[in-house]
Amino acid sequence: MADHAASLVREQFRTAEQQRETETLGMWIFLATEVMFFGGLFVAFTVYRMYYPQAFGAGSADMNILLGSINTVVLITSSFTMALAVHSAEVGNRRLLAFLLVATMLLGCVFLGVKLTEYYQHYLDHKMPSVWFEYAGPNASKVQMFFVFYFFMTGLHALHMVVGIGVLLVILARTLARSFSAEYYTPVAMAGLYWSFVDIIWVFLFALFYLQGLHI
Amino acid sequence: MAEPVISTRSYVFTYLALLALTLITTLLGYLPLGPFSMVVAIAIAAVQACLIAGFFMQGLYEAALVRVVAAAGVVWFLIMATLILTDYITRGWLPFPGK
Amino acid sequence: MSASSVAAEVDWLFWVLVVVCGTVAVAIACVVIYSAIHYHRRSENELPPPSISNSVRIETAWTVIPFFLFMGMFAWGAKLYFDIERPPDDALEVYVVAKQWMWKTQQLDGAREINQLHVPVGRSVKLLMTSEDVIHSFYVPAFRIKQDVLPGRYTSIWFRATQPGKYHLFCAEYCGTKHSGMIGWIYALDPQQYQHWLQEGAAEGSLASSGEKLFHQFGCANCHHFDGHGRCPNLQGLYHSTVRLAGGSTVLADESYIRRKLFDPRATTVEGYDKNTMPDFSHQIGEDDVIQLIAYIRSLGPQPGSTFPSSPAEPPELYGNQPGIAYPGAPPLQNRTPGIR
Amino acid sequence: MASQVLAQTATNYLTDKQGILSWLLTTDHKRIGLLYTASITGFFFVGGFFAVLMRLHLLTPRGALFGPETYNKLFTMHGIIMVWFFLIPSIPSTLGNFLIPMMIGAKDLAFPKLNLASWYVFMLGGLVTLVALVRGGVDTGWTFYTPFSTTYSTTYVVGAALGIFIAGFSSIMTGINFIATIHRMRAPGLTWFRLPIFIWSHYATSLILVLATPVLAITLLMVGVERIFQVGIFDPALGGDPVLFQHMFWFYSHPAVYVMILPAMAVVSEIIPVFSRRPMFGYTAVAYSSMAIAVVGFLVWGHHLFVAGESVYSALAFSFLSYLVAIPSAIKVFNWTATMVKGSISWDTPMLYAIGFLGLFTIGGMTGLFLAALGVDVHVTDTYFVVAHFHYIMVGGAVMAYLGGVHYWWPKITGKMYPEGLARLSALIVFLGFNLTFFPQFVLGYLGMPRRYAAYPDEFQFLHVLSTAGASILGVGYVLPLCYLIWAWKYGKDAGPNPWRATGLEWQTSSPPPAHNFDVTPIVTGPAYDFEGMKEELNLG
Repeated sequence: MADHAASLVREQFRTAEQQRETETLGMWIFLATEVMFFGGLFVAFTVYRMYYPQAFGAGSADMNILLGSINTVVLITSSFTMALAVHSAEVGNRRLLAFLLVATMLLGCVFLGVKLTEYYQHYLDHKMPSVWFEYAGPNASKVQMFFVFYFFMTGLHALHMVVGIGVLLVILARTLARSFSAEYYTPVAMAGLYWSFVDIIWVFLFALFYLQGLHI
Repeated sequence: MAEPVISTRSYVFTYLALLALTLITTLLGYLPLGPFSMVVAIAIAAVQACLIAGFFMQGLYEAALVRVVAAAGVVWFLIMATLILTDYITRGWLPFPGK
Repeated sequence: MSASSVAAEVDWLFWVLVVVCGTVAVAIACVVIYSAIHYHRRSENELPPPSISNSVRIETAWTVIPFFLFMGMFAWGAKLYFDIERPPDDALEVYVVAKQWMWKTQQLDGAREINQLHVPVGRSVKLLMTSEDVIHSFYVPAFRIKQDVLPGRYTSIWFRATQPGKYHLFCAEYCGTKHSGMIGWIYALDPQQYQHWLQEGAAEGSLASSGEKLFHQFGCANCHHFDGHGRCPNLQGLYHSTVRLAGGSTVLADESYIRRKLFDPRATTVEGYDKNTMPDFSHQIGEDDVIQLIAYIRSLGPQPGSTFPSSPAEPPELYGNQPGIAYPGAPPLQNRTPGIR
Repeated sequence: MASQVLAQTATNYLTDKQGILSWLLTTDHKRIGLLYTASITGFFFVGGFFAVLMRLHLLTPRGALFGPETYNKLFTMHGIIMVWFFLIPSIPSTLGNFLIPMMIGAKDLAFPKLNLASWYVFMLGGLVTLVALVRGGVDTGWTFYTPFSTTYSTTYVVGAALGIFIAGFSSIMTGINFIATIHRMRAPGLTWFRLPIFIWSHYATSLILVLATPVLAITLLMVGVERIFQVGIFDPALGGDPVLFQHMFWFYSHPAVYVMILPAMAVVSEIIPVFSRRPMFGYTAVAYSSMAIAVVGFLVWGHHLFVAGESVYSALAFSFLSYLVAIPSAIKVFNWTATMVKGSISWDTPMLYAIGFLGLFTIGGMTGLFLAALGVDVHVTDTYFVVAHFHYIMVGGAVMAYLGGVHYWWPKITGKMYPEGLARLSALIVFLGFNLTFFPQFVLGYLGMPRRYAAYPDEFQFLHVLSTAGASILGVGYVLPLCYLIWAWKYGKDAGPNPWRATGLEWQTSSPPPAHNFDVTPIVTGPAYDFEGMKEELNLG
């Protein structure tokens, strides 16, 4: 078993522990860059939200809170299953790991399905900027701007979800190929970090887009 | 084989807390809090984010350096947000168009 | 002799900076060149005797001394900036509309010019500027002033020419193909010559009279009656008054506000009036027209300090709490408390 | 510094494996460094060619060669290529890539495959940008200001922005790699305060790459979305604010200047102690000042917006912060100077470049103080004064240091010495040509010549002619090293492991180094720039 672990230490590292710590650190730095990536959009959104509170409130009132909160629960659940997947990798339970990875991916697909349903509903409501946008009330161009940010940010988030599902597919394949053990499961942990991070982004998107128009 | 740092129980509690917070923030959204509705929603989202990062992502159990990295991401985002918003908030403090 | 009231001080600061920085730079250069020559390596095996390579005292000195020097530069630069940015109250007002690739200037008394501007020497001139397309920048090197001209909002800058003459006007923000052709002249004339020049140009009619024509042409007069009985507010006395909006907040009726009412009328609603009455003119009206209409509304009687339509008077400083001027159509922030500046 | 000197091994990283695939699929940081070197050299001469055309065009007031459309595309493409495809990757991706693992006693970077991927991503970004260029070019200026870029320009804005967007990921990959490597891969005994300043500066650089580049990516993405879908994000006609774009753009692009200059400072901090045979004066202060520049450098971007329509109070804050960031730069200059005093100073080419850097960077930095002074900035911003200022930093600073570094480490990289006389001559030519090119531009700016003008009033012609004359000299100064360095690789004298008698782990191994840098992991017992060991060596000799 020890030989197996040693063979998994790449040549630039001295020990398996050094390798694991370095890879974890690299992943967290990457997530920090993602914070700044989404951060730019959050700042722009905040500036316009500050200037056009009524218009952005009016746009928010068009959100489907039921689907939005269902999606939040779905994504939090997927994060939970992902965390358990990492846990089962830690204890070396390969069957449970595979099962939880599949569950996580399925929840991710449910999320994307619900999201697409919402997009389709917005399309039918003529609330899709540049494709079909009509708004009769005041401040139409600012309401449109709300929807530009809505589609931009949730779209970018959905893209991250798609990438995440792709990553999990690879992890699943490697799990089934018996690549991971209690000694070496760093890729599972890395995928888990990414997946949970995407969940964090959604929690904020939910707060920004869905919750601001409920009392209007 | 190292013992996992976080027990399944902790994961379950974290999960339940996250679900509870989602319910609370949704219900609070119906209250007419004015400008505070955004503040409350973001504050609850931040708590949720901390729970996910701390437990699901094991951030609380990693080396201090990892926590510094995570904090740096947030701090730099706040730098950007604060200094940009400073411009927008102080516009018009001088009574001449465009100042 | 400098060409504008601020130019002399800008040059002063500039040359003081040249002297201060130059002295330090020359000192560094001397030390480097002296060391390079005097301590030049004589043989390949030479190794200098160890000497101090660390001194908290020295490090502190060359951290703290530059800091105070820099703070001096900062303070002087900032003071000057406020002088450049804050126009005096008695300034002659000129409207500037920039478009690819020309400058259109209009004075209240009528003269409308392309790529040139005639101003009297010794009188402060305040420019209120906007762009019809991309960002431009109004730059008169001899006056040491520059201000970007943005689409969708007004920006302002001022100067007081001190020497008669002909000065370059440049566009300093890259604006497309003929950016380098977007240049013109500022003519600073003796007051008498300026009066003479004004009379020559007066045939065009004042800006306000053009605005009055537009006021009728666009049908504004159908609703905005001057007896106060129209469906819309009486615009007499509007300019620079404080307007009470539906919802309880207030806004100063300056150029930005009037422009916003034309381009995005539903962003704000005057208290007691229907928000859907005012049509949106954004697709029918150019920035030139807006300026003429503003001039007309001004001519109806500026009454600083009065409140519009009618309520307890509030001082115009309240304007300072309106961030909305940053945007066309930006509504004021809801119920902001005054006094946080 | 290190406890042992390695025996010469039979093969080195250049001869270890043969064939084109062994280069294209390499994960060796040294080979990837060379791949980057070849790429950015290509981009440098493409960008330089545009610069030459611009300078020739500006010989006459009406413009000698092109219409304004072409001129606008030239300065845009010059800026885009020089900033994103030469200056940003220049020192970190070439010398940094080559040296960081060697300086910290590691076999490679933490993520070698990511390193290779970053080169491919960089090349893809460059390719996309070049395609946009060949298909008709871009005329927005490298700053992509809205609404011109989103609504009014009719050129290939999206293509160029996409290329930069892609190349940005290579910056991020490099940054992540460096940070993880410097934290986790140091040799036993190599504590933070035993690290060469080169490592400190590259750590600071990586911090900026990682935290700023994503903001550029998202900003360009927003421009792309606004342009493709014609929706409102920055467009004032749809409620947007073009100044917000400028904030977000400069949140990246101002720190990006420090991405260019911090590695240059890194190189100079290695050269000056070695060629003065003195430990770095004020090592701790210099190390911390790198970090201070990286952090405070994030707080000053608003000084690009003093006349752009930001609030006066915001301008006030940014002016103050801009003065703060000047302090650590000043500390570095003073410490470099103090290092030279009472040293044993050689006049070898790397030192000549370092001294040139010192002078030009000082001028560039000090003119930054002019631009940070609000009242003066109003006059000189968006004029040739700014053009001269940032060229003193980026060309006078970063490129001089890059050339100095290339000469300094060329014996290590190739195992061969370059011709010293020719190299000194070209260093002199670069210095003189540079000053003749750009010093007149300070004067032009003060006199009011706006930048990005395809034609200009007659009274500016004399200074423009001087500048063009300087540019032709500068061009010669850049072509010469290209020729003799390549020549030296084949025909130069063998350099030996440590021709400069330098300290530092990279000199403890053979030249060129073996594929894994060190046969035995070195153990570090003393501080950087320790010349005491040389004394024993000399006594023995």
